[in-house]
Amino acid sequence: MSKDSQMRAAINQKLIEMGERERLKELLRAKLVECGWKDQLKAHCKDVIREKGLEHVTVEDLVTEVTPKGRALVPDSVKKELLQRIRAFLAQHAAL
Amino acid sequence: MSKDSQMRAAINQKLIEMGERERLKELLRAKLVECGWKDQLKAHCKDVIREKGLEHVTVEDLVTEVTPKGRALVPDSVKKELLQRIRAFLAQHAAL
Amino acid sequence: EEARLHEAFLAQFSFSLCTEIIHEVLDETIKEVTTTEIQQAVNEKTECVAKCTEQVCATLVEETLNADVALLVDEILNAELQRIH
Repeated sequence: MSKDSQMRAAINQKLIEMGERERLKELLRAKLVECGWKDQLKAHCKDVIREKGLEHVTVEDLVTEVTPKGRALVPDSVKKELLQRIRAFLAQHAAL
Repeated sequence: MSKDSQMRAAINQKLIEMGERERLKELLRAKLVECGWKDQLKAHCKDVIREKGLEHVTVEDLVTEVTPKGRALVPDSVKKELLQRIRAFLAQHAAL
Repeated sequence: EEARLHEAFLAQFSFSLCTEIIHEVLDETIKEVTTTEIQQAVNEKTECVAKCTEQVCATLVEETLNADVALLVDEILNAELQRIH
């Protein structure tokens, strides 16, 4: 294993052990609600169901249909905030 | 057209297409005779005629007078049976 | 040089972790939202069918009653008139 991948594995393990990975996910979930992303996604799902007709849509179809828009709708500010928080965590735990 | 009126139209169309609507009306008529509704209503008509005097009663008057009682006299069990039959028919035949 | 390399590694690691977490959370949330929305649409449709079936049934009863009451009234009035004359 290269030095980089060893380091990556060690940091990942630490993030999980310290519960930071889960906290980061929680933060993102909260931000997605707060910025209206979840409501937009719900509205988009309703549109697709209405357009295609409920009897022609499975959960898998709907996932495939809405995922590109879902990804595109995440605001850059949310991504930036998450990245900042990861950087801050790594900086604080410099020993990692 | 609203969602509800579209759905009602679809249900009615299915019932008419397959002749079920007429059969349901026939069933209802048979049930009304069987449960004594027709006899009770006849008696009520005669009472009204007797009260008002034949010379003072038109067909329209009498219809207006006895219809509310006619409605009230339909047993709930008969309405329920009819509803059950429509539900069963739709479950078997209609992709709504 | 080592410090610079470590810094570059951390920047790259942070970025890929950020992307990974975004994908994970989006995939989980999209799955949850789509499942809920489909279930909700199914429930709404079931309610709509039930309500409209009741309305169709009520209309059918009303139509039959109106026709039968009119017929009955007609019959009785004719019979009464014939009885008198």
